[in-house]
Amino acid sequence: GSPQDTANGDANAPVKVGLVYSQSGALASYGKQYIEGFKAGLSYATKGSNKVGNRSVEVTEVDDAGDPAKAVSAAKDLIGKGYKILGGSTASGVALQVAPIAAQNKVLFISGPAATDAVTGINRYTFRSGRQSYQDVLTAKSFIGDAAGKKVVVFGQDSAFGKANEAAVKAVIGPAGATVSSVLAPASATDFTPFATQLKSAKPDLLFVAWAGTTAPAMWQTLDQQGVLSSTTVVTGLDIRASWPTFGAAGSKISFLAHYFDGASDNDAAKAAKAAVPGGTLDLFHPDGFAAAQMVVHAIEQGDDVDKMIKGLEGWSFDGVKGKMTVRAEDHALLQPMFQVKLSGSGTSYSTQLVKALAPDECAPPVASMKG
Amino acid sequence: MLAAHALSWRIGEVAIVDEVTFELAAGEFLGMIGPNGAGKTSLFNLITGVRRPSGGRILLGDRDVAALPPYRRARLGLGRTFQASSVFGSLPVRENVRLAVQAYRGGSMRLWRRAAADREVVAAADAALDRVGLAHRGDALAGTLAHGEKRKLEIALLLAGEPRVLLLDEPMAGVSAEDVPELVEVIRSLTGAGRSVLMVEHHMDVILQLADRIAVLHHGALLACDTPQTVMANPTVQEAYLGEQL
Amino acid sequence: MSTIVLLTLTGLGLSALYFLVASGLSLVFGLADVLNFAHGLFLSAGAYATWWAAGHLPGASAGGPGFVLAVAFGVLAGALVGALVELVLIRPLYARPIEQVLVTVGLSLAGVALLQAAWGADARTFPRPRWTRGVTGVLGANVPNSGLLLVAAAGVVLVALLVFLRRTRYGLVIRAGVENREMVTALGIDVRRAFTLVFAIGGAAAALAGALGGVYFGSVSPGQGGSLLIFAFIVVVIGGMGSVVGSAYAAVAVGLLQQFVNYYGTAGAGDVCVVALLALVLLFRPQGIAGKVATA
Amino acid sequence: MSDPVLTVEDLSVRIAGLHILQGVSFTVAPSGVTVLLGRNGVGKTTTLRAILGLTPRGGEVRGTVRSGPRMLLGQPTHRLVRDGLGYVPEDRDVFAGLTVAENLRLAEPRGARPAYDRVYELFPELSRRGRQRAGSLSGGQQQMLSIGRVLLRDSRLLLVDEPTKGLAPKVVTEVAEALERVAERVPVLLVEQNLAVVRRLAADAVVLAAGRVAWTGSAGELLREAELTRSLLGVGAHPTPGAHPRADVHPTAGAHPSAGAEDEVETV
Amino acid sequence: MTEVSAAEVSQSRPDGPERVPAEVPAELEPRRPGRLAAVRPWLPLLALAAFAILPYSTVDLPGVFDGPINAPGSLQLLAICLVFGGLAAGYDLLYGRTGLLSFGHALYFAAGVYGTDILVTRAGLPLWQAALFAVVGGTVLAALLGAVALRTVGIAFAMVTLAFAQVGAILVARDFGGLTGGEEGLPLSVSGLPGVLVGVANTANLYWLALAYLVLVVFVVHRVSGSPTGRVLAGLRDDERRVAVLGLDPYRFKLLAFTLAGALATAGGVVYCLLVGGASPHVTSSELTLSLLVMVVLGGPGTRWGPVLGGMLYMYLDYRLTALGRSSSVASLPGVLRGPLSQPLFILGTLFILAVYFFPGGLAALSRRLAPLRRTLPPRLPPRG
Ligand SMILES: Nc1ncnc2c1ncn2[C@@H]1O[C@H](COP(=O)(O)OP(=O)(O)OP(=O)(O)O)[C@@H](O)[C@H]1O
Ligand SMILES: Nc1ncnc2c1ncn2[C@@H]1O[C@H](COP(=O)(O)OP(=O)(O)OP(=O)(O)O)[C@@H](O)[C@H]1O
Ligand SMILES: [Mg+2]
Ligand SMILES: [Mg+2]
Repeated sequence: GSPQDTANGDANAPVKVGLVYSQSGALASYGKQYIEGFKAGLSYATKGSNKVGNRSVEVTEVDDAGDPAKAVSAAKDLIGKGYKILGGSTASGVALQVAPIAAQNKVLFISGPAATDAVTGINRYTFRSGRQSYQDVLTAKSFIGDAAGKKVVVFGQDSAFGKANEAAVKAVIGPAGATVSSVLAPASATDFTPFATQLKSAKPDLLFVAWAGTTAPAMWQTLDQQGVLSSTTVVTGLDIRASWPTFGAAGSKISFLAHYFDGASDNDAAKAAKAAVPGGTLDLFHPDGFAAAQMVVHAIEQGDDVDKMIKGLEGWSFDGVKGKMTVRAEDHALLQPMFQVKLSGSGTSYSTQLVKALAPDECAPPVASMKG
Repeated sequence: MLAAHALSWRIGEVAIVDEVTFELAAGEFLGMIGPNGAGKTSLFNLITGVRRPSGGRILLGDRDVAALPPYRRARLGLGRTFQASSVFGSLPVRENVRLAVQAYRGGSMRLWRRAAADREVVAAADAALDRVGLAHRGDALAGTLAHGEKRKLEIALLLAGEPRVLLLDEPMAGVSAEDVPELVEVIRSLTGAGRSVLMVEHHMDVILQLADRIAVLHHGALLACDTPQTVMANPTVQEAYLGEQL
Repeated sequence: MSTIVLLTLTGLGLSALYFLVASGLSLVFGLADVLNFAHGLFLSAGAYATWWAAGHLPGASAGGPGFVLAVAFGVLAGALVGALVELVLIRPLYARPIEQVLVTVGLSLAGVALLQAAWGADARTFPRPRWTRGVTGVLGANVPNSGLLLVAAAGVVLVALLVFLRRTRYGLVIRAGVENREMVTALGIDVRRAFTLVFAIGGAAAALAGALGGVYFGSVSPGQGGSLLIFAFIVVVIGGMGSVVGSAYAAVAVGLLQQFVNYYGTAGAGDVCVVALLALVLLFRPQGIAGKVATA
Repeated sequence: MSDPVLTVEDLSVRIAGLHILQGVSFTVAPSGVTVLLGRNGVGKTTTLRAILGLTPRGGEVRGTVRSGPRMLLGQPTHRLVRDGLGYVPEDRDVFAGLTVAENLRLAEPRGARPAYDRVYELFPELSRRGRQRAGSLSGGQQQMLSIGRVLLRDSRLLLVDEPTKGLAPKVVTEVAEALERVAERVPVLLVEQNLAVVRRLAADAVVLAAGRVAWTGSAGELLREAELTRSLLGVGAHPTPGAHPRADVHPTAGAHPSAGAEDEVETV
Repeated sequence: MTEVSAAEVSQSRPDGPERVPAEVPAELEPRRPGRLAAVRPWLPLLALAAFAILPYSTVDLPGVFDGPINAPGSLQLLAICLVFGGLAAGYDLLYGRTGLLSFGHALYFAAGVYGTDILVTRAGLPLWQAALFAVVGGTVLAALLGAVALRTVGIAFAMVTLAFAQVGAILVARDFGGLTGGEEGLPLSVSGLPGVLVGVANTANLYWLALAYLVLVVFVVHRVSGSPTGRVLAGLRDDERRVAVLGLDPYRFKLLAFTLAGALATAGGVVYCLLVGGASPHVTSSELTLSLLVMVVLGGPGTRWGPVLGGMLYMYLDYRLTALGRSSSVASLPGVLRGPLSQPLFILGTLFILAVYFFPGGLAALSRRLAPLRRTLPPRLPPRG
């Protein structure tokens, strides 16, 4: 028989949701937070029943090991088995390649922690449950107040991630009257002295650092040793808790923008999440999973028709772990609060202090056109 | 056919091959003897292009080949035996010879033809194997042959190429006593039809049977190059090479 | 001026790191004839052992002289892993060189995964004595002390290896064993021991690189060894396989080239230049700078 | 007759599915030279290597090899050598990348004085070429080095595989003389194709044919009886005038052509 | 020139008598008579037919696939296995047949993947044109880089190819002109594709495409290995200098093999790009080349079916082991075991080591190694009476 005749509109049939994310590989710890958040969120949104109406929600998890090819195969497998709702994508590359599959086969796809701006507006079947780079950059901009006449330098990896941040800064801070330049280092660089020297001689008013990966500690240490951190305002995104000690002495000299950290919010959702996740401490990507589950439940409530799910999600506002979140109808961007933070402490114990929470519209990305 | 003019090979100050000049006429069989370390193998290496000479000329026919890579020289009709381990060890004996035949006859750059279907190559290879008495070992992997058998295979490879000039570096080495006369005949049959042979051999019997002239290499230089009788009578040769008889 | 000094000295620090990784690799490669893809694993093993020791070993600590003990523990662990790998995996395959390489490939895959299973995929902060976190002023440049430490360590390792290979009987046995292991045993020498020793030394050198690299990077992660390995390979090939001195020259060339091109050229050009250097060297001197097998 | 220094009983070797030795038994006398003869490929080298524990991987060795009460099979090669077994391999196997001096140094016995004077007296060439890489030696020079290095150590038995292969007549004589002097002190099991050398050195002979022992007895007798020589060794089977590999044909020094000194060993 | 070239150095390494002779190319070996002699020539065709009708089979193999064989997920997995089977067979032309150890073969595969993707997605070409240009481009690239790299031999050659592939990886990661999408990769735009290749419902078509690719590679490799040129390649694998002395230029033949293998890999890249609907930098990684080597060795270098089997098995495990890591049987193990077993790469690496150990010659040699065992077993019909 044909593989696609499995799902029918039975009002009591379970709803199958497939999550394709990184259980192994480089982003495994992001994936772990995501799934913990998802489970907490599902329980919260269904009031502990894991049911929408009479229909139970069956979640299938598949590991993509960070490899888009594996994710695509998994997505095809799930779609073939009649799944109408997919979620996950820890890595940007995975999100970008699964999104077209979702559109081709007309299923709903709710992208996870992948931060790439390109997912926003990629097609009408794709939504996101996390933040995007633009929102990071807008938060960074909030550190300098009036940007006019200021000199902003972006330091990032010479990679899609670094370049996306560079582009976002140019698009967001540039028009506000600042001059933006950038220093990009190869992702494989092991010594950062040349770059630190360049940054120092550039004398920026704001240095925005977009760095991910295992070389971050060496990079921060070098910036500190060469006196970059003490000569200007340095802003960067706050990563997961486990990475905090890697900032070392540099940590207290950096202004952080945060997608999320434990204690950034204190609403019902946050409390529920905190109670549900193992260890009782929330981290960077718990809210993404939580929001994904909320969106999934909301979608299911619209019925079996994917078009109706899309209609129902577009423009929908809800209270997530971070606070009020809104799915922007035009491009499916997820508008959400962002945070300014200070990191203090030493050795292995660090703590964060919330400096300022930015309202969702203060860091709303420019509207992208819907591509497909 | 083959000629060397003032051919030299130096390593630093030392001349391993020292201004060697000789000529090998068409159809001639030149034996070469000399103490261990005299430079015989080195001379072969120069002639076949494995090494670059420090000076001198090498003429094949009337063409100076000193600057050509080994395979070009081989194509011009220069064949050589190597030590036993330089057969294609992981290929069956038969394939070894077929490869040599095919290399000689051309048509190796044919990707889309069935090699085994080329009857001429197969027949020529079988004939060459037969000639050295290895036909019964055709299916064995060349690498598993005993020392003496590899020697014979070497010669079969050479025969396959039907070269005009043959360089044999101690072809009898390791061949068991019984097979020596047979192999001598094979080598004898290589000459004629205008083919020339230059053979290094420590075994005087074989040299004396086969060679028209004998060249004696000593400390890299040509000590003598003459008829066997004259050379054997040369006191320096006696003293430096033959020594006292067992 | 101070920029040049800074780039040169930090470049040398990088070179020293490359050399530490490459020296063990080159030794094993040149002498035991095994292209050891698991070398990165040795490195990570050393780094994790040091990291573990600084936290758990009595007497060892992150600061002061206790740290020396932690590093010593790491180096010992590296040597042990190297010796074990030789004993268990390489030795039974000694007549099958390609298979030896393959086993190390398998090991590099499995080993990294094992480290990941044990300590997670994320980077861990590495314990660092206070001094190594500071900088020393040289002609107006702030040179990181960890880089200077690497240079010193590399110098010591270079001299020690040379003495070992050129002056000891073991060195001789190893060089001979590479060529014809059977014949060495036929001379009454237990060649297997010498090969285990080479792997142990290679493992120790890699572990030292891992420990000091941890100090230099400030963190340790399972994949760290692997990412350094590719440059180490390049250094080994440029330097001439099996030549420790060659590796030293090549490491200096690669480190400085990378550092200066990264500063004066566009980012990432440093890596491309290094590969270009490799291609050039191989085309014009296929045996590498000091290239002769088994010449120490 | 005194006890043999080596007893081989029912030695069978199987390599890659081939039954190369099929129950070989012989003894080596406690003094003088015992020669192992046979055509190409009968398994002479295989026998020596089996005694030394050098049978290739996957090869299967059965039988017993004893020296007095000591069982030799199954012991690691290096232990056998330290206990007094010296080996000169067929293809010389000098360490091409090492210098001559280093090659010798490697063979020095531990805990005993190496007998350099003995070696240099036999092969003065070696003392002159100490710094040359062994791979660049000519074939004959390599053979000298290969023999020289086992003499550095005092052995109880030498296993020597075709030592005169590829040597100039003059050197063949020298090597034969050297071996003769060595044999005065140490028993030698010699594989040799050169019948002149055999005649000069050997007391006892063992002839292999098709993986079995075809004949054992006195070497002199073997070579004296033309019929025996012909049937066992095939020598003279095809009487080609002048091709008789016989020692007394002038001016032959070697009765048998011998294997080549090979440029391939050389690596510069 | 008194310097010795690396070629001579590497060849002069004494191969002790212990060297295990490499596999004889099946094509050059005489046919062995046997019980199956009459059927044997038809076996590949039977297998092909069986594979071709798989998409019509609803058989469920629990544990082997999640769901029936004709489910899109199963077909997708099978198709990926087929592509890598073909890729490994093509790589074996270099490694197993010619003895060239290239560590940069992934580059040509990646050229196929990215070439097709960029031409379709960025340049808007129709698929057939994009595929054609990609294959031609990949072939030319292989010819050019091969021409340089083949000036070296042995490990140096392996390193130069690795370095070239590394430059390829750097170029892809740097995302010049936004062509490749850097580490995020480039999803394939489906607007330029024929409808039959789009959508999960059409996975069977992609499967057949992959099967066709595998058949093509096996056929080409088989044909070439059995040709006069193949004979020369086999000779090169043994002793390059000896080939030169026979009067053949080794360089030309090696370059031919390198270019041909590169072309086959590029074609594989085209199919793979369609199969996974895009390109990601995973395909440029040196790990991919290493795993190609693993596949070939796992299967049996220089044999006709070994590399194919090796490639398929490797990819199958690579995909399925992620599932094993989460299975309940693993989850119930004590922590010491659970940690490693939940890492697919750990299992794969360990399996590979074990395979190298216990199955030298790879899967292809398995039946031969089992032969003595079979002989010792009593025949099924004891001739008693
Ligand atoms: N690369 C080299 N470096 C130094 N000396 C060398 C080199 N190659 C050869 N020799 C020396 O040159 C001399 C000639 O060597 P060659 O191999 O040509 O001798 P041969 O006449 O073939 O001897 P044999 O009869 O023993 O084979 C020898 O003394 C050898 O040591
Ligand atoms: N590793 C191996 N694999 C397969 N066959 C082998 C192997 N080693 C030796 N043989 C076979 O064993 C037989 C005996 O070989 P061996 O070298 O012992 O002969 P030999 O008497 O020393 O001959 P020669 O006089 O040529 O040196 C030969 O037929 C050879 O092909
Ligand atoms: Mg010679
Ligand atoms: Mg022998």
